[in-house]
Amino acid sequence: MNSLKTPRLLFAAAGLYVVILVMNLTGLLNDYFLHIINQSLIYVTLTVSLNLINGLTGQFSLGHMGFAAVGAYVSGTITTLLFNVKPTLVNYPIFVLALVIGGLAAALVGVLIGFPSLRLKGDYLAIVTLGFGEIIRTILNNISVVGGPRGLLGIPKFSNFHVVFVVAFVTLVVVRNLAQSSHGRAFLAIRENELAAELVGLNTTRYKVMAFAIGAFFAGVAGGLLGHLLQMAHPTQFGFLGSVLVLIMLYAGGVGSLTGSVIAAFALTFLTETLRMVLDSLSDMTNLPLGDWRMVLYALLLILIMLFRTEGLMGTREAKIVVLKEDQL
Amino acid sequence: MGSIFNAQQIVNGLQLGSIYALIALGYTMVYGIVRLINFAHGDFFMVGAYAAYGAFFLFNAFLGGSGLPMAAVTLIVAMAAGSVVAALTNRFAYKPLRNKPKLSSLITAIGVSMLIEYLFSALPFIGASFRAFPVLIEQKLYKIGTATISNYVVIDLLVAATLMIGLTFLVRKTALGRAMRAVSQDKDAAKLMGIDVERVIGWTFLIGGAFAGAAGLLAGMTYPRIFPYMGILPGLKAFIAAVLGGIGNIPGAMLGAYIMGLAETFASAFNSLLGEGIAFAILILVLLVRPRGLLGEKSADKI
Amino acid sequence: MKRAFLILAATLVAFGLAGCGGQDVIKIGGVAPYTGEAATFGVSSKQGMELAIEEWNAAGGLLGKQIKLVFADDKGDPAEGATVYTKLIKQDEVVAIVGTVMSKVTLAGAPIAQNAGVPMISPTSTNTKVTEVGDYIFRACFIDPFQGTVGAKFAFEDLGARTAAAIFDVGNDYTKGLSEAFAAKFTELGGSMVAFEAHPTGATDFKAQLTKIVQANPDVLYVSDYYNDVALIAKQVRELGFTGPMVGGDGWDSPELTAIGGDAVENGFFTNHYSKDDTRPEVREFVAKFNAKFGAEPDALATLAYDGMYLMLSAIKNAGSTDGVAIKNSMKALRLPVVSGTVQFDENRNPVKSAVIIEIKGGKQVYRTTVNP
Amino acid sequence: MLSVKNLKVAYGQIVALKDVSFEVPAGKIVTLIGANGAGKTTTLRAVSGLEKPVAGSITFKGQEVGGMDAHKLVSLGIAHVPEGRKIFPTLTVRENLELAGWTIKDKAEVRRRMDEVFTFFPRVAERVGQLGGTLSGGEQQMLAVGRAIVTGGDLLLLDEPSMGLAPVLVDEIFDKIVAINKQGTTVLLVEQNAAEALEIADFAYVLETGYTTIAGPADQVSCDAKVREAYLGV
Amino acid sequence: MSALLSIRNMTHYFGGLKAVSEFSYDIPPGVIYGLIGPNGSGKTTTFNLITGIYRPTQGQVFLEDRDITAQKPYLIVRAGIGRTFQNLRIFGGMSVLDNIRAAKQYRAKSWMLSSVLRLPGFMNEEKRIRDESMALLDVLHLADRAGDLARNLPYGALRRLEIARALATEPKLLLLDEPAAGMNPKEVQDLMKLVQRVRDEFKVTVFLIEHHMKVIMGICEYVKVLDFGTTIAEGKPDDVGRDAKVLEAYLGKKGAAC
Repeated sequence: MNSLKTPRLLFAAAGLYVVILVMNLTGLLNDYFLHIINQSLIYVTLTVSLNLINGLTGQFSLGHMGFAAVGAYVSGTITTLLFNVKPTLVNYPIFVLALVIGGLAAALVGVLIGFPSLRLKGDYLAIVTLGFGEIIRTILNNISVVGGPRGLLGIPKFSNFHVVFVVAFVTLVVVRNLAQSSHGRAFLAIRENELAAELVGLNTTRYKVMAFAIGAFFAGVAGGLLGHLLQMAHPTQFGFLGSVLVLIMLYAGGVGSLTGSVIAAFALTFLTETLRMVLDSLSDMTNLPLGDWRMVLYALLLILIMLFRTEGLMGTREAKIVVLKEDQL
Repeated sequence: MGSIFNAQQIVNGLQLGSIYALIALGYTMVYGIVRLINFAHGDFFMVGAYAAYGAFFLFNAFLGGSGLPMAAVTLIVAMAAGSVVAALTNRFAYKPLRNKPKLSSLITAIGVSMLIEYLFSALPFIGASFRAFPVLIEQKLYKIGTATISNYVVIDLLVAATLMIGLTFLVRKTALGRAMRAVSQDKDAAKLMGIDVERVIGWTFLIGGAFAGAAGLLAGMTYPRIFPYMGILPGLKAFIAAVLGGIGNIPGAMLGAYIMGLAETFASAFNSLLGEGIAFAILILVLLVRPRGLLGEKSADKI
Repeated sequence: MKRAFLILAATLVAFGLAGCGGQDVIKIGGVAPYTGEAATFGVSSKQGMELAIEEWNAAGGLLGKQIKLVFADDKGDPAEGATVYTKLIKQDEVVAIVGTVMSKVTLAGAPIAQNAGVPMISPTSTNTKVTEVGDYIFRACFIDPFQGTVGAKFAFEDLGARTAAAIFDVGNDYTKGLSEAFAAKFTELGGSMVAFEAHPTGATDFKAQLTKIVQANPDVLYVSDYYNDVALIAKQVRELGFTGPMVGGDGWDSPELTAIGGDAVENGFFTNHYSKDDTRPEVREFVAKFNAKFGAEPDALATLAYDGMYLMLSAIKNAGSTDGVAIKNSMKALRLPVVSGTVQFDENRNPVKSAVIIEIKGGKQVYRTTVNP
Repeated sequence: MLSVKNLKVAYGQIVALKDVSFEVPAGKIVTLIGANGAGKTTTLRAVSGLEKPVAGSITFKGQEVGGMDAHKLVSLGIAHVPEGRKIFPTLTVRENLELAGWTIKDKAEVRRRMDEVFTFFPRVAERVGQLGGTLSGGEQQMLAVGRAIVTGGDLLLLDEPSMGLAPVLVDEIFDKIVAINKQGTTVLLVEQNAAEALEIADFAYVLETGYTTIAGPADQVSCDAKVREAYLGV
Repeated sequence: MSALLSIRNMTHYFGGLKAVSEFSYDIPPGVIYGLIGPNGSGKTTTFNLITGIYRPTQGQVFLEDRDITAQKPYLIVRAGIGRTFQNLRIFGGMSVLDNIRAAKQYRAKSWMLSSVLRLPGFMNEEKRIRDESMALLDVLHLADRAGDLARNLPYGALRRLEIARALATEPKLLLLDEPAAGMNPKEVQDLMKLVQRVRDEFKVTVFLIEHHMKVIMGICEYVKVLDFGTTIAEGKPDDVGRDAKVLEAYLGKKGAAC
């Protein structure tokens, strides 16, 4: 239990949490800023969980948002139903339980999607995961109990900075602890050379499916958080473009680097908003419709990152704080 | 209510498949030669449609006229526009990353796709709104048996077939085609034959872009509504078609595209609520049985 | 690390920068999808809002101050919608919001406005749930069931149809809602639905479904899509040999409908808020001004966004204050002739207004009849 | 004709060639021998432009060519038969040969050279319509050399032409190499089959893990005790 | 039967090409067994057939009389066969130590959850794996590079690392695919000693593919010579070294005479 003696990551996270909270309470950071932070944190959860599948285990997945959809719908349905029966039935423990159930449901789907990964590699796997994501969307569109194309509405608002922060932190710690353990080395070995991994006695099938299941679990929880933040879930939110955004964050941060995932989730979420503010201000000053060019700049910046920092912002490096020392093992 | 597999539905599926095929070919050629899923390829299709649109009004203003000659001129412009954008993309976004990990190019491709879409959407003279594509050729309908066929169907099928035959000829019979096949099989060996691999890659993008541009014109004519995001969905479908056929394989892309067109048509006719889902399910099943697509070859991994 | 700090600093400056701005203007938030696949609707909506504000500012502004539209792009995405609603309310401190277009996005934004006590009106979100979010939430359009019901009555009674088919976008609650309401009413009236087909969002080829529909040989086809899809559906269904009438909803209202659809949309009818032939001054002025400013006829989205803005500004004016509660109450009490009819809100903050049926004839929208709710 | 000095080549972090120097005089056969992984293939790849040297110089006909693109070196006169032959498997034998004439403007000249190949390797002529991938190992090797003949050039680089071939075929290939050399083409031969290579070479260099260690006339090298022990196992 | 590994009538086709043809042989426990033959003579294919990467067209493989033909590779490894590769297949993006630990993972008993929670049982096991791995690296002279990324190691060290990794799976039979490839004479000498030491210390049987005559002759107790998928000679190294067919196939006619 040495790790508990020097939980640097925990201290850092707690510090960040307190700083943000204090800044918000004293009005230094308004709720808009806090909202962007919440959103970033949900993306941290999504990106870190995708990192387990894609970055650490090397299984290219284009359907990560599909897992989030399952989580959002399952947990959202649970809380909404209870809420409709009697609002007081829903409290934080129930909400957390619903999130976990949503995550487990997503994990189950993750196992299903993990199986093709046994036979398919690279681009072929990507296309199948993409297909799965789209199938999930089609199914959601057709289940009227969860609103069909109207979306699942009236989800009680339970997500807030505290929950979102804790979930992002837990996801990071779990994936980090897993990555820096004997099991993590099995994931990495599969990424590095699947055949060799098999030939050091690793049941690669089991590990690949596990990677999908665990990654999907946290994506499902993230989806649940998003649903309880927006108070709704809609099939279109979880389509291909959503999955692509998470993938972009993963690669912009550096595949395999958890630090990179965290940084990129924040950086890209803030980038869209910063561009919005800057361009709006400039438009006001110049009277030109510069706001229209926001996403053009965003795309351009993304391309430039990939051209000039091909390995992503962090490459495969980790911040010291994320690395467990050998004696902490 | 007749069976879903009737003549009309087959015609519908073939028409859809023809447009997918033209896009899928570019995907597959580029993949075959640089192993890159060019996510921006669907946007070349969109650019082609807009170029044809612009060309029509430009030529109409200066020269007047419509009908076949005009259609031919716009076809050339659409193909040229698709080519140019594809070549520029290759030169400035993909070439610098050629020897870098493949997935960084993929993310760049996504960025390029976003850039083209948002750029078109932001440009004041293009804008995000739907535009009505002009009538290049008057529509005529022919009744054959129980099916109704419009001359657009005939044009779509013919143009697609002509281009596909042309491409097959180019790839099979010309020096450039030989070089393209050689480069896709072994870049080093191709270099040792004195082939400038980068130039061949450039040509591949040009040709792939031209095909997407042509598809853009056909789609504009057949479904006369264009907008900057029109390439996303057909691009995705065509990509899937290419994978279905075995990505990197030219006949495979054509086969995949027609299967995709027909599958979508029959699936929609069978149960329109689940139509898309069924098409994806078919794709997944096919890939599970044939992990490298229908005509894809198993690459012999040296161990 | 240094670089990260610089970036952070730049971000903070940017946020600070945008927060500044004098209090000599009244800020109204405007939200619509300006990029992304629904961008075309956002463009129209923004035009409508801009025109209304320009008119008011030219006429001396509001409460003695100029009005400033703080527009934000929601990309047609609920998450983005929640972000921009928060931004408008917390960062820009707007007094009211007009927006947004798609119900799914409005539903993510409305709770934020409700909690903050900022009144908002959605021009075009037809989902019944939108205004159920709370008493600060209004809308300027019909709710889903109404138009479908009116369409069915018209098809059964005026067109004499006894069999009908419907096609809708499986991923769009507006079109699905209209079609379902149509089907329900049409069957209730004694007609029968011979086909009820869906198509995926963003499809361009509808022939598989339309072939099925044509083979079922309905008297009338109900097409609840937006104009761009309607035009393509019309072209394709005519190509497949269907000659009967088509009926739809206010999504049809756009000059592009006939531009794209050509002859195919003839013998088409749709329910709308008003007719451009209407001689009411609100309509005549609006159409003329819109044409002058943007060089095109307004579509339904532009009209409703214009009306939404107009209603909101009028409510603020009547309230004589920018206080949320006052505006909300003033809004509830409003009874105002605007372009889409004389609007008055019911207890659910939905507008009570009559619908008109428009016919497409000779490439023009022609007034056919008025249906009261 | 070719002079390589202090050549250093690295694949990412791994340095494959540390310090390689050798000379190939015009008209001669020079062989580089060494174990698997010694850097023989990398040396040839650097000479033909497939790898960019980190340091050192490669001069061909008095011109510095280190780092030049491979396709340009073909026009300058370097023909490289790569390891494993690298026949284009889905191209026919004819197409494989036609491709080799890529840099030659005069197509009649290409046909002339192809005929030359057909007379030189009658087996290749028999297989002209077949796909490259369906040829046997020996036939592929002949085709690969045939392609180099069509490419033309004054310097022929051969990478393990004997690999995987039956002894009879090995002899045949080596005879052909000698014949090509007799017609005036300089040959740089890389072989694991040191015995055969030393048999036909004029000069030999021994490559050990990225360094050229032993050099000299082939018969001298082949009688070097260390070489015999290390590579011939006797 | 006393053989550790028995191969019975093994035949394998690639497309139409016969890569391995009706092999049958036994490897007794404790020996260093060598398989030589020119490139392309089917040596690596044999290894791939033994380790379950390829499914033989015909024939069987027994490990200690247990039929392991065409089992999943990881099960074959668990049954007691470890191997190295001709073209190195190192986990390049992982540290040297992690390469070894990954190979020890399949024997670990901790659940994923206990590794996430870092429970004492997991920590103890991690420590044990780490200690064992370090000990192994020590034997292979790699301990000082334990923390380095494997891909940054020099070539000779990578070869050793792969052997270490194979040993980490605690095999009864160790398959070495051209371990001396790319090594200089000094390294080859060291390797030969290493292989013998490994056999003695780890009590493994070694089955070795080599190109290098010297390695085969120097350390193998039994040699089998392949050419074009068939065996042309076998026996004690000295006998094989004098076999005319071997000299011709392997050294060439003239080479034999020099």
